[in-house]
Amino acid sequence: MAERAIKFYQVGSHAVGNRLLDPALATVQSDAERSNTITKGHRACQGCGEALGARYALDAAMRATDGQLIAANATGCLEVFSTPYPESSWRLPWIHSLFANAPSVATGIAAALRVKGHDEVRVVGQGGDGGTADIGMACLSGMFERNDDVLYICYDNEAYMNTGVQRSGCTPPAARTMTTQAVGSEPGNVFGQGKNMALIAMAHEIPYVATATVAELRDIEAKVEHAMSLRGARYLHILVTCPLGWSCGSAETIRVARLAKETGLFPVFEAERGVVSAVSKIRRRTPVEEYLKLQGRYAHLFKPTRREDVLAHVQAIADRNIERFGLV
Amino acid sequence: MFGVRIHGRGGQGVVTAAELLSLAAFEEGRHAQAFPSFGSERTGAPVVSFCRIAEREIRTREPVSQPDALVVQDPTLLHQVDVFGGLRPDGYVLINSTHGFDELGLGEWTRNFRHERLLTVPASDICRRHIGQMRPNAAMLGGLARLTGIVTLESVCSAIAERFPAGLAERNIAAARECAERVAAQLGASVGA
Amino acid sequence: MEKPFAITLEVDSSLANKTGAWRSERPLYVDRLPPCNDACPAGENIQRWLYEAEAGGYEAAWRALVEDNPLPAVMGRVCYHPCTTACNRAQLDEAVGINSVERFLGDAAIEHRWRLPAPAAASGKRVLIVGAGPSGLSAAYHLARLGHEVVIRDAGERPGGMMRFGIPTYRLPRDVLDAEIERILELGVTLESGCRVTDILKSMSEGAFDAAFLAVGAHIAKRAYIPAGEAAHVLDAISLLRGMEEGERPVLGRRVVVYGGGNTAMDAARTAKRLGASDAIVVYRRTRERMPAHDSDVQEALEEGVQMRWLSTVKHADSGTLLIERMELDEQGFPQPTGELEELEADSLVLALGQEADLSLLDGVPGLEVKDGVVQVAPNMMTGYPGIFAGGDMVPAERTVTVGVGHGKKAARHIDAWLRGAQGAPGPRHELVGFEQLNTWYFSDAPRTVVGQLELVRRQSTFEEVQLGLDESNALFEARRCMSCGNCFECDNCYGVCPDNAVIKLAAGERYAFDLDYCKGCGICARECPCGAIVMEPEPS
Amino acid sequence: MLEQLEGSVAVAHAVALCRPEVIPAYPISPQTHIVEGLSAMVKTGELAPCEFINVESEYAAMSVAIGASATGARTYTATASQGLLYMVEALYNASGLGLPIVMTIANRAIGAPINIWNDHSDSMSQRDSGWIQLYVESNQEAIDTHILAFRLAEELSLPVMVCMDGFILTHAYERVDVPSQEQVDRFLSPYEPRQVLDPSEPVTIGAMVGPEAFTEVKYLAHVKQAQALDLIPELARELDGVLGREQGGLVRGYRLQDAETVIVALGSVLGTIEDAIDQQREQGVKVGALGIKAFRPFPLQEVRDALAGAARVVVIEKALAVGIGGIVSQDIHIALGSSATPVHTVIAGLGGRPITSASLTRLIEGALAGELAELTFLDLNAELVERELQRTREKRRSGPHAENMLRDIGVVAAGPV
Repeated sequence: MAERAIKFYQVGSHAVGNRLLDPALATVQSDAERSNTITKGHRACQGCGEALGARYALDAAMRATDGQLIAANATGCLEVFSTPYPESSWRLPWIHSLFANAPSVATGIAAALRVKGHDEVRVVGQGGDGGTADIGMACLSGMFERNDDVLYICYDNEAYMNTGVQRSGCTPPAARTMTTQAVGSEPGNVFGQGKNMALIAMAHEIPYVATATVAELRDIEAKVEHAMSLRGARYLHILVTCPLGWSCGSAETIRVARLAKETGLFPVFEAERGVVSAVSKIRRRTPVEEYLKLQGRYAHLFKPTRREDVLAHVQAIADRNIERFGLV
Repeated sequence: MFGVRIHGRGGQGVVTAAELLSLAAFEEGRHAQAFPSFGSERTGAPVVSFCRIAEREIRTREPVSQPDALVVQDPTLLHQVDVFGGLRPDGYVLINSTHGFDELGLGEWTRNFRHERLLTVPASDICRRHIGQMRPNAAMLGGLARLTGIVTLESVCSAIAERFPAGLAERNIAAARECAERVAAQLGASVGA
Repeated sequence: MEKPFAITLEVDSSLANKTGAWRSERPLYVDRLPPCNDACPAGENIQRWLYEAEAGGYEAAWRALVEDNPLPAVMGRVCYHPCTTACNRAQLDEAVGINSVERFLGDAAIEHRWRLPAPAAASGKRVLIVGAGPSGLSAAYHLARLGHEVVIRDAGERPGGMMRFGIPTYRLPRDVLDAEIERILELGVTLESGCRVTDILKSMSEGAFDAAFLAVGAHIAKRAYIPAGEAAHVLDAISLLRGMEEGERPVLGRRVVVYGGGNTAMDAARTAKRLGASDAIVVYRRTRERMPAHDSDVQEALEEGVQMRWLSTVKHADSGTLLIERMELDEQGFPQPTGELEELEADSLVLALGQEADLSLLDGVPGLEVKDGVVQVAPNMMTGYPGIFAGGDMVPAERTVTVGVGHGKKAARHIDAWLRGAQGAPGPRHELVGFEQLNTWYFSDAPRTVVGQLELVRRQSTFEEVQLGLDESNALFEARRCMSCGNCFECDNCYGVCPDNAVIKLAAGERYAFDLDYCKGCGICARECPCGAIVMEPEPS
Repeated sequence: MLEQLEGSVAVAHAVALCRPEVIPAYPISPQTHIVEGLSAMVKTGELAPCEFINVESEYAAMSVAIGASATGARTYTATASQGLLYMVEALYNASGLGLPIVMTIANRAIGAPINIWNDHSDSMSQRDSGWIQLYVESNQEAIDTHILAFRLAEELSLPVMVCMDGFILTHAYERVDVPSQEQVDRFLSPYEPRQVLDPSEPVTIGAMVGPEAFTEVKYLAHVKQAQALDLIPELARELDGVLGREQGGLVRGYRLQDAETVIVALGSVLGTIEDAIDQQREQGVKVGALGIKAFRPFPLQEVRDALAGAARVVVIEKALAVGIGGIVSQDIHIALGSSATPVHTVIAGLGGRPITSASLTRLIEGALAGELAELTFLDLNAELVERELQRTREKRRSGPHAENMLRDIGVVAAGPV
C-alpha cells in the first residue's frame, strides 16, 4: 500500500494535518471541505470513538470513490445514535436492516450495482464487534468466502455497548462488563482464546485485511484508500474507544486507543490474501499497566489489591503479540 | 382416468419412469400427472412413483392408491413392501424378473386377477445388454405400453428420446422395444392358450 | 422519490439536534507564554519568529525578530541563550537550537540587505544616548522607530562598546557587528564616536535633549594588589582585548597565566593561545562548578588547549615565575588558603578580575543613587534624576549583551512613555506553558542539528570565527523542531479529532473556531492539542 | 406453449420470464429444484443480466435480497419450512422497509419431529410478517401467480410470498402453458423503485422509530397491504387478457351456487376437494368449495359474500395452531362476523399425510349428518394416540411420541404407507 510517512515537519505524520503540508500529503480529515459522511447532531456519547472512527473511515472512502458510496449498517450504537427518527446523521445512501446481516445486505447492494452496471459505485458494510464477530459472523464469513465486492468495517469497542455494556466475543480478558462483573475468584472477563477477527478474516484469504485504531488517523485513511483501490471482499478492523463502557474520561478516547497499540495489546497490521504484508511498529513501547489503569473496566486489577498475576498475564499477551507480529 | 404405480429402489429411475410415462401421454395430447412418493429417497431404499393419465384436466393430488397398473422394477421388493396394495381386480402388473409368477411364489395371489394381465419381463438382462447398466425404468415402459395400451410404444420411445441424451436414448429405446416384444410374445402365447 | 414515513430520513436532518446542550465544559483556544520567550532577557517573541521561520519565511521571521532585537546576527553568536536552557523540547529529546536559527536569520538579513522598518512620524523629542554598546544601540533603535530624534555619543573610536572591545573576533566577526550597527544608524540615528560625555546634565541642556539614556558599560579593569617585581610582566585582560581590537600585538611570551574565572578570563586565555602562547593557563581560586564563565566558553577553551588550575591564587609575580598558593573550599564553599605554595613558570600574567563602570559623567547629578559601583534605577529604568535613564553593565544586572539589549528596549519603551507624559504599562503576561501541558506524542522524533565548528588547528592559530552557522536546510529543520508551546500552529488536530464535527477550520493563519451548537464538551480537542493551546472551562451557568 | 414439466421447473421458467436481476438462494427441500433451474439459466446466460448468489443460509438469502431490492434490483428467492423460520427476522425487515421481493414458499412441515413433507405450517407461521401471501392450486396457477406477484409487489412496494405445496406441486409433472417472453413483458415492465440507495440522492433507510411514530408506521403498513385487495383482482383481469385464461383473484368459488355445505381450503388440496364435490353433487348433495388464494391481506368481504348462503362451513387446514386448532378458520369467523353459520375446522394433510377423496367423502357425509365436531383431525389414528396417551399416563419416562407410534405401526419413515 501507499507509504504515507511525512518528511519531517514539526509533527510529521502524527498530527491530523499541518499548515506546512503539501496538500497532496494532507489527510482527508484536515480538509475543510471533507464530506463529514456522518455529520453533527448525532447522539453519540461525549468522546465517542466509534463516531470518530466512522467519520475517519467513511470520509476516506468517500474521497477514494469520489462520493460514489453506499453503506449497509448493522444494528448497534452507531446505527442507533445516528438515525433516531426524525434525524439522520448520514450524508451518503445508508441502510440499516438487522443486527447480524449487514455483510449480506452489502452483498445484495453490490450484486444489484453489478447487474445494473454501476461499477463505479462501491459498497461498505459496517458494524460493531457484536454484530461482526458474534451474531454476524456467519454472514460475514459467507461474504468473505464468495469474495463479494464489499469493504466491511468493524468498529470494535470490545463489548455490547448499545445494550449497556455486556460481554462480546471481542471483550478482552479481565475486562469488567455488566455480564462479567469484577467479582469472584477471577474478576472481569475470563481468559479465553480470544476472537481475533482479523486472523479469522485472513483465513478466508480475501484480498485485504487490516487493523487500525482510532488514534491513528493517517493510518486509517491510508488503509481505507488502499482497500477501495481493490475489488473483492476486504476487511478493516478499527479499535474504537468507548469512554462509557471502558469507563475512561471522554477526553481520553484517542490516548487510550493509542496505548492499546503502543502496549502491543492491539497489533496494527495489514494482510493480503491471508498473509501479513505490513506491520505498524510500536513507536514508544509501553507496559500494559499504563493502558489498563486509565480504564475503570480494569480498576479491579489495582484496587483493593494489585493483581500482579493478572497484570502479568495481560502483559504476556501483549508480549506475545509483539513477538508474533514483530511490532518493535 | 388411468392410474399407474411404479415400485423400485432409489437409483433405479423410478421417478423418471413416471415422468416418462406422463410425457408419453402428453405427446399424445392427453392430460397426465406424474409424481414421486415424496420423500428423501436414498440409493437402494424402496421407492414408489405414480402416474395418472386422463382425457381431461387432472385435479386430484392424492397418491394412486387403487392403481390400474403396477410396475415392479425390482422383484426383491415383492416380499418387503405391499406392492400389490389396492390393485384393481382388472389391473395390470409388470414385474422385472426372469421368472414367472408361480416361480416368484405369487401363484396363489394371482387367482383373484386376470392372468393375461400379469406378466414378467427380464428387463434387467435386456438393459444390461442394451445399456450396459441395470436401470430398467424406461425399458419396462415399453412393456407396459404393450401390455396396457394406455400409451403407444412410439409415444414411449419419443418420450425417452426427449428426456435422455441422444446415445443413452437410443439404447433405452432399443431396450424398451425388446421389452415390448417380450410382452407381445407372452400375450400371444396366453391368447393362444 | 416517494419515501416511506419515518423509516426513511433525509440527509442533514440531524442538524436539527443541537447537541451543544449536553455540554458541562466548553473548550477555549488560548495563547500561552512559551518558556523561551519567558526566559529571553531581550524579550524576544521567539515562538513567533520560529513560527515564521518554520514556513521558510525567513524575512518575515527576521522582521518578527527585530521587533524586539535589532542585533540578531550578533546575538545569535554571543548570547548565552537562556531560551534554549528553558526550552520544553529539552524534556523530549534536545532543546531547539534557537540561537543558531537566530544567527542564520541575522546573517540572511545582512546578506540580503533587509532594511529595518521606517520610523514612525517624528515626535519632535530629542533623546541623548551615552554609549554605543548593545544597550545604547538597542535603545536608539527602539526610540528611533518610535519617532524620536536620537543622538548617540560614545567614547570609543568605533561603536559597539564591549561587543567590539570585549568580545574577540573569533566569537564575533566585526563585519557582522558593523553591518547590524550600520542598519540601526540608517534609521536616522546620529552617532558621535570618540566623544566622551563628562557632564551629562551639561550635555543634555546644551543639546536640548528631552531625555537621556546612559549605557556607558563597564570598561575599567578591577585591580587586585599582587606583590610583583619590576621585571614582572603583568597586564589586564580588558586592555589586552581592547589592544587586539586596536591592532596591537602585545608580546605575552610562551607561557601566559590568566588570573580569574569569568568569560573575560576565557577570552584572554584563548586570545593568548591564538597569539602563539604554547601554554595558556587559567588560575582560579575556586572550582569549575563555581566559575562565573559560561560553560560553553570554558569548554571551547579547554578544546583549544587552555589549561585550568582550580583552587589556586597568585601570591607573587616575578620575572618568569609566579608563586601560587593552593586553596580549599570551606563548608560555605568559600576558598581558604592552605599555605601550600608552589612556583609556576609564566612569561606574563593577565589579570581578569572583572570590570567596573566609569560613572564620572554623573558627578553632581542630584538624586542619583550609586551602590556597589553601579547606578540604581527604578523598574522603568529611570535613575533618581527625572528624564535620565540607565541600563546595561552600569546598572545592577547580569552583564551580557542580551541583557543590555533588553535594557535598551525596556528603557526605550519607558522613555517614550515618559516623553509623552504617560506611564509605560507592560502588556498582559500570559500563563507560562509547561511540558506537562503539551501532547508531545504528535511531534516527530527529531534530534537537534549539530552546528559545525572551525577545525582545531585554525582555532589555535587564527582569529577566524569558531562557531559555523546553519545553512538554509538545517536552519529550517531546527526551526521546525519548535513545539510552538502554548500557541496554535494549525496542525488540524482539534478539527480532526472532534467526534461531533464541532470544530470549524478557518482560513490559513486564522486558526479554528468551536461550533458550540454541537460541541458536547468531551475535551478530546484539548487533550490532543500538541501545544497546549486549548483549555476546558466550566460551562457558564 | 404447452409443456409437460415438473412444477419446480415450470416456476423457474416463470420467474426467469420476469427478468429477476438478483437471486440469492440457499437449498432446502422441496424448494431446491426451483433455484437449481434458475442457477442453470443464469450460468448459461439464458437469464441475463442476473446475479445468482449462493449464500450461506436462508437468513443471508433474505438479507442479500433486502440489499439488492433496496438498490433497485428486481429480486427473487425461494425457501421452505425451517428455512423460512430461519429468515423470519429478515422477513419482517423486508416488509417493514417496503421492499418488493418475491419469494416462493414450497410449503413444508416444521419440526420437531423433523419432517420434509408438505403442509402449510411454515407459511402460516408468517401470516403476520407483513408479506402478501398467495396460495396456488396447480402448477399452471403457480406460473401465472409468480408473474402477477412481481407486478403486485412492485406496485405496492411490498414483498410477496407465493405459496405452493411442496412435492405435491413442486415435484409433480403435469401439463402447463408457459407464457412467452413477449406476453410477460407486456404485463410486467422493468422495476421502478419507490425509493433506492443512490449516491446522487442519498437517503437513510431503516431509521429507528420510537413510540411517537411507531403506531403510525404500522397503521400505514396495514393500509398499504390492504390496497392489494383492490389491486390483485385488477391485475388478475389484466393478466387474463394477456394470457387468455382466467386467473381468479382473491378467492375462487367452486359450485357455490345453492351450496349448503361449503368447504374452505388453500392450495393444491382444492383439486382433490373439487373431485369429491363432483361426486357428491352427482348424488344431489348441495356442496361447494371456496378456495382462498390471497390469504394476506385476507379478503374479508369476498369470503363473507361467498359464504353468505352456506348452512355450514368446513375449513380444511394444512396447519395446526397448537392450543386452539384452526388458523384459517379464525379469519373465516371474523369474515362471517355475527352470522350464526357453524364453522368446522378440519386439520388435514399434516407432514405429508395424503388427503384422499375417500376421506373427504366421509368428511362431507359426517358434516351433513351433523356428526362433524368443531375441531377434527382428518384420518387421525385415534387408537394409536390413545395407546400413546395411555403410556404417558402410566410411565413418566414413556419416551418420545413419534418413535413410540412408529414402532406401533411398524413403518419406516420413508416410502408409501
